[in-house]
Amino acid sequence: MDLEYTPEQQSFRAEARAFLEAHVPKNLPPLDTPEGFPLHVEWEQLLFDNRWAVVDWPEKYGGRDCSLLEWLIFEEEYYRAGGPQRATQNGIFLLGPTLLKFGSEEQKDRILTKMARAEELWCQGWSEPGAGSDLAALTSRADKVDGGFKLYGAKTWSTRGTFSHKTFGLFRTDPESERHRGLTYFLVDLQAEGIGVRPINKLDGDEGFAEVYLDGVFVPDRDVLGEVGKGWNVAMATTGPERGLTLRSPGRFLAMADRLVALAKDRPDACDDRIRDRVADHWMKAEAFRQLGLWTDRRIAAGEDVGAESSVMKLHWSHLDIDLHETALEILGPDAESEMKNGAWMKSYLFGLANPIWGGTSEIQRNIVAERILGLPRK
Amino acid sequence: MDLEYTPEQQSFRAEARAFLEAHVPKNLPPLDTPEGFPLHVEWEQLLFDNRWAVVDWPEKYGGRDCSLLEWLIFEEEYYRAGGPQRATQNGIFLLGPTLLKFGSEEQKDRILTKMARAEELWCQGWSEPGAGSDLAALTSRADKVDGGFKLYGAKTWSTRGTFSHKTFGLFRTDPESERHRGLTYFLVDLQAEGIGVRPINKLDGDEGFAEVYLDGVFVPDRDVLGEVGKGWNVAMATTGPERGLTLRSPGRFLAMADRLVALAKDRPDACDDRIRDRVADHWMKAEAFRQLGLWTDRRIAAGEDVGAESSVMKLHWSHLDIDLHETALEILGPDAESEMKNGAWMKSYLFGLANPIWGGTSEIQRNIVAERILGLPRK
Amino acid sequence: MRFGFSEDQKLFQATLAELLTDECHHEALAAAWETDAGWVPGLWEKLAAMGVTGMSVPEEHGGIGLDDTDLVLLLEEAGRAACPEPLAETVAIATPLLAEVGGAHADTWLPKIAGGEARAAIGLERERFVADAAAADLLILQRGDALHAVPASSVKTAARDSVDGARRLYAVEWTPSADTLLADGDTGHALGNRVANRAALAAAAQLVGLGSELIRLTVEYAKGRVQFGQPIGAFQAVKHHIANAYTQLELARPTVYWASNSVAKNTDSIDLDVSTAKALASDAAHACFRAALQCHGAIAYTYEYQAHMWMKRVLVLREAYGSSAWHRRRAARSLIDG
Amino acid sequence: MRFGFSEDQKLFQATLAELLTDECHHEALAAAWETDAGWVPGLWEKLAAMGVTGMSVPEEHGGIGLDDTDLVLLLEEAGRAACPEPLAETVAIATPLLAEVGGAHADTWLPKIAGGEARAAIGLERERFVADAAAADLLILQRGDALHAVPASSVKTAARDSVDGARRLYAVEWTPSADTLLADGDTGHALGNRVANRAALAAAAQLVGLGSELIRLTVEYAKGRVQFGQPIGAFQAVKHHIANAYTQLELARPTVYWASNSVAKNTDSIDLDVSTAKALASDAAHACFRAALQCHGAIAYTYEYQAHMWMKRVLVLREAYGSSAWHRRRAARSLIDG
Repeated sequence: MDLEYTPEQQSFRAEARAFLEAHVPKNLPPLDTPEGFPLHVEWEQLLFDNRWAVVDWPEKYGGRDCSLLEWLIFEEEYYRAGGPQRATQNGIFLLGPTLLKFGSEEQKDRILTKMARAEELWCQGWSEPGAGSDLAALTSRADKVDGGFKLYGAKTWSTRGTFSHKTFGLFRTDPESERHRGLTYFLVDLQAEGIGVRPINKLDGDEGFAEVYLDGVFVPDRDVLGEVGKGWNVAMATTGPERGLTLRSPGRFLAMADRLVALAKDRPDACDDRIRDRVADHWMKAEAFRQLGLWTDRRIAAGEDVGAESSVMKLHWSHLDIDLHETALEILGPDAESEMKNGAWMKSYLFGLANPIWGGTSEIQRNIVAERILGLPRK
Repeated sequence: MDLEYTPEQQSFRAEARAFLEAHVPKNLPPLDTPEGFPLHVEWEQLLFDNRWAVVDWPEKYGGRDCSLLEWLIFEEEYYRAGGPQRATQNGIFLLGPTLLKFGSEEQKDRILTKMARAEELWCQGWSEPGAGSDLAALTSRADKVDGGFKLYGAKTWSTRGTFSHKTFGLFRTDPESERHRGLTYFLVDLQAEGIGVRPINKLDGDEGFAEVYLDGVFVPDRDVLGEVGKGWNVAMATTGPERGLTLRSPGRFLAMADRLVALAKDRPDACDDRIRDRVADHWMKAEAFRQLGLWTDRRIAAGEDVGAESSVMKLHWSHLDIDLHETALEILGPDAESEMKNGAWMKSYLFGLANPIWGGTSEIQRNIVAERILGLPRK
Repeated sequence: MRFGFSEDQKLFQATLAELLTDECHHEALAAAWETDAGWVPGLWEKLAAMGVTGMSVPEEHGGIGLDDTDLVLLLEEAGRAACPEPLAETVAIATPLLAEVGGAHADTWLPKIAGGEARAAIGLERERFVADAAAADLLILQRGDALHAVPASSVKTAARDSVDGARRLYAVEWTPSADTLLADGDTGHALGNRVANRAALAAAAQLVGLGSELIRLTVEYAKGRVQFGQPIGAFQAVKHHIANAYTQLELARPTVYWASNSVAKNTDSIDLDVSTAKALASDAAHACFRAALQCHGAIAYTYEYQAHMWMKRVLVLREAYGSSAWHRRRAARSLIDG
Repeated sequence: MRFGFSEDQKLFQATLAELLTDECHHEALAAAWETDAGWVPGLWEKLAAMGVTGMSVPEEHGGIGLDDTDLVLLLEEAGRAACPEPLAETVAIATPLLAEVGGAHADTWLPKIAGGEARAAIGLERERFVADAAAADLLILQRGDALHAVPASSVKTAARDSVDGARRLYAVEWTPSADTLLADGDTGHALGNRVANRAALAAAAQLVGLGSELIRLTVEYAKGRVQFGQPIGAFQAVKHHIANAYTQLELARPTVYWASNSVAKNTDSIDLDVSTAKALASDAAHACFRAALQCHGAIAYTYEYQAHMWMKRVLVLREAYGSSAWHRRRAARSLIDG
């Protein structure tokens, strides 16, 4: 057990810190607003130009070939410096790793760099109005035509769909198939003919989601990811063992816990022993997630199968984040209600309330923990 | 809305208080021990002799024909005075009301008074080793013979079975039947030939349970309660709408909350704002249960169907009781561990930990609330 | 001892419920979010016509002269509809105070309130901003121990955001004067405590209504939404979320009714009873909010569906007039130190 | 940065696990409840033969001289087996202290500990009674800032009950003397804090083991127990209870390993790291205890089945050497006031 960072790791951290402290933009309007979005994209481009956008990607796509551990360090520094939410995140964290694993060289060359420098923004197209937790119930279909497919159906909860250029998702290519079979993973241009995009306001009032309608949208063969009919496997293997850490990095919650501690220091009169107990509890749980990240990094390095433990992590931070915000709201008392600006606790609370829903609800995660890790019977 | 007790109710309370303050025995050894049991029985007999054993029963069986409201008052006073756990409780609260509703005059005359004066002690015989939450899965059977039945099988978790004279429970009289059908409700003498009783130590080490084995035990026809083959209905209708209140009366938790407040007053140094917050929370929840009791009393009087709401009550007090004890243990700190005498918080905590299990687990209660009250689908 | 409501009280509740179903349905509420005042156009006049605005106004000032036990079921209905009108502030808080103080302010304002011509806003010391301060006619404002009745025309307001889109919050600038004074000194202090208790009770009653509606919506949704080949309401996890929230709510409910009597009669236990009601109702409504969001999934997280308006009302009312922590703190003082 | 254990460390853990499976199974444990010392006869000698008792004893005193990071997995195994021997007290608390202080006490006791001829009991100021005080050979006792090494022969003990039937608690009467003194003043204070941290860490490690075993037992039971025509482990409510407890436990686990390094190296963050570990492990093990009891139903509530022995050990260790609330209070001071 050696818990000192190496000189190389320390200098990587120092370099990241220096860049971020100098450049992180302050007081951006919310990402999911017409004012805020272009400013966030600008910031992504600055990150890319300085090779901080996708540190763990290959150099040829704008990355630094960093290890998972270095990525964890970068994330700590990013949120420590108050870096804004990543406009590119559904591309670089969800589709990016899948492309790196399943994409052809042509696809990777064509897509990844543009994705990383926020030139092409991607939104996910997983859920459908009738298929949420039960993703395999999806009914959107793709009919084979000459040189490609024609796509029909509706996708929903596409985060930042109204601001994105492209989407990715599963469509049923075998009309006879059921559930997980006969699905294909498509990359779809949102400018294509036959696309309709309708914004959906999320809890804080911003246009965070979109519903995407597809009425005979042509997608060329080259935009199939992986094999036709094997889309489910591609989607499930999306990110590999580090998914638990990359979905939301520990650094994000460490920074949040530090902000909470600062708030408590700032308002001692509002912090009785009960609040102090909770602040300490949340801070410890953020720190525990950091340590679990480093622990998991070594397990991955040792070749252990830690895939299902991403559910443990998601359960942990989903609820930690909400609890932490509820403590902050308690400290703020009647002041909280009127703080709806970006970065304010109330606004960020509303954002976090979606944690136990998106990316697999907490109920689904608990099933995964019980069935895949602990071996309890599925039915 | 009139929240003053009437002069009659006030004088009933005063009379009960005077008797209890003068006579409640202090520092009894635990009920479920050979030393403690006879002393508890002695107390029951004193209660009976003064007509305080079963205040809501008809006078001819030793009661006072009290209303539910007066019974609630009596219970408040009983626990306020520090009255010990009732040795007769599985008789007077579980079987008693069933007998009053379904029993023949002969059965009532023969059984109730002896039950109330602790001359005959009753334990329940519901669960079987293979039928706990799923009571309808029971397999113990009763074969018809001349003048009665012969009973075979095993019953378990019979509270105070080793100290009891009689038991009551369901047996399968129709061998072809399944689940809820073909069951009959029997009253069984534990001295009868063919009975075996094995004590089971509960969490605090006392012999709180027994397993009862029946190998051809003869039960005469007169000890069938209700109709042959209709035992499930008899058992389910056991106590009617007031069951939610009689299973555990609000007075019990009010007294417990007051004890907790006294403990907090006694140890101010151990009570920071977090503990004080919890003490207040528990006290409020006990008070809420008291108010819900009075509210429910009026709803019953108005003929409303409140049967399934006993599940709301059981969920409430089951967890309140445990939370309240955990707060007490926190106040006591390292002192708690070694307090294993009757009445000590640690001992009483271990006792309360069974709340979410017996009498229908909390999971079963939540199903009942969801399905019977809220109308969510059963399957 | 008779802890229940009369047939008349229940009838009035049912009548108001019907009006709100017709006039304050969720489309009307969504539209109110877009208005200047955050109110439903025409609704106040209908409430006045039904006698709601005059309920607590003494008969000599043109009202019906009923008390807090009569109001509590109506406030619960207002909560159930997430009704954005300042009903609690006007009928349950300002009116009883004016009636109790009497004098010129009562003579001026009470007939107007009974007639539906005046709405009140409330600004207690502990609250940071005043809801509806710009569109209300009368402001009840507290400074130190003094309570004042201030006409809207003599205050300056500056708008503030609120998480609840139907709630118009303002910072208020005002100058106390002999003309505006209702009470000060010991009387002001005692009345201030009573106003605070009334305000907390009114919030608690609305929270019970809000929680009930969130449970109802969630049950309906869980019965209809099919995933994995069955209604999601058949999954134990969904059932148990809802059952737990419902259990909390059903325990909070009687404490709110009980406290309405304590406030009406100004009993010795008023503080403890109101704190119990507000603490339990705040926590229960919040549990209903969380269960509703979780069991609906993404749809409740959007403006496509009405639940979010109820959830945001819960967020503001659970904090208003003392959070559950504040009320437990007050109760702890009375229980442990008292 | 390499946050993991070596192959040697894991091998030692596996070897100890095997010994405890053979020698400290639940029947042996139930029998230990009935013995005077509450120990498993012969087990200590086998631990000594395996080198466990000498693990932390410096080589010059006949041990292997390993540190807290080497011990932590062994303590976790001791917890998993609910092992009633004073392994933590002797190997993880008393030995490092004696080795650090050195001198005559170290010369006397360390070779005996390495050889399995001496067991230690620990009595810190904050604890009320001393476990194993009568049957241990050496007592490490604290008075104010001073730490003493007191031979069992010179103390008087009076037995006390414990909820844990394998735990022999005593009130201890003793007289500090120059002969027994290990350290006092600033040195004693600093060492006392280090001892308290080691003790809390040792309890945390055992709690992780206890929690793991309770989860394992519960999963096994839930797979086998059939009700309503299916294994109860197929019900979502049961699955989610266990999954929640497991999640807490898996978050506590790395904090215990991390804190073992902080204690071994006496890092700047030792207090915060140990408090994090003890608070999270206490709460997680308690969650495992509650889930185990609830998912087993009545059987876990009895002496017919082994779980109760694990549950009671959780109850005492979550309180020992600072409850989670105590440790959060310490952490809050360092985070907010520090």
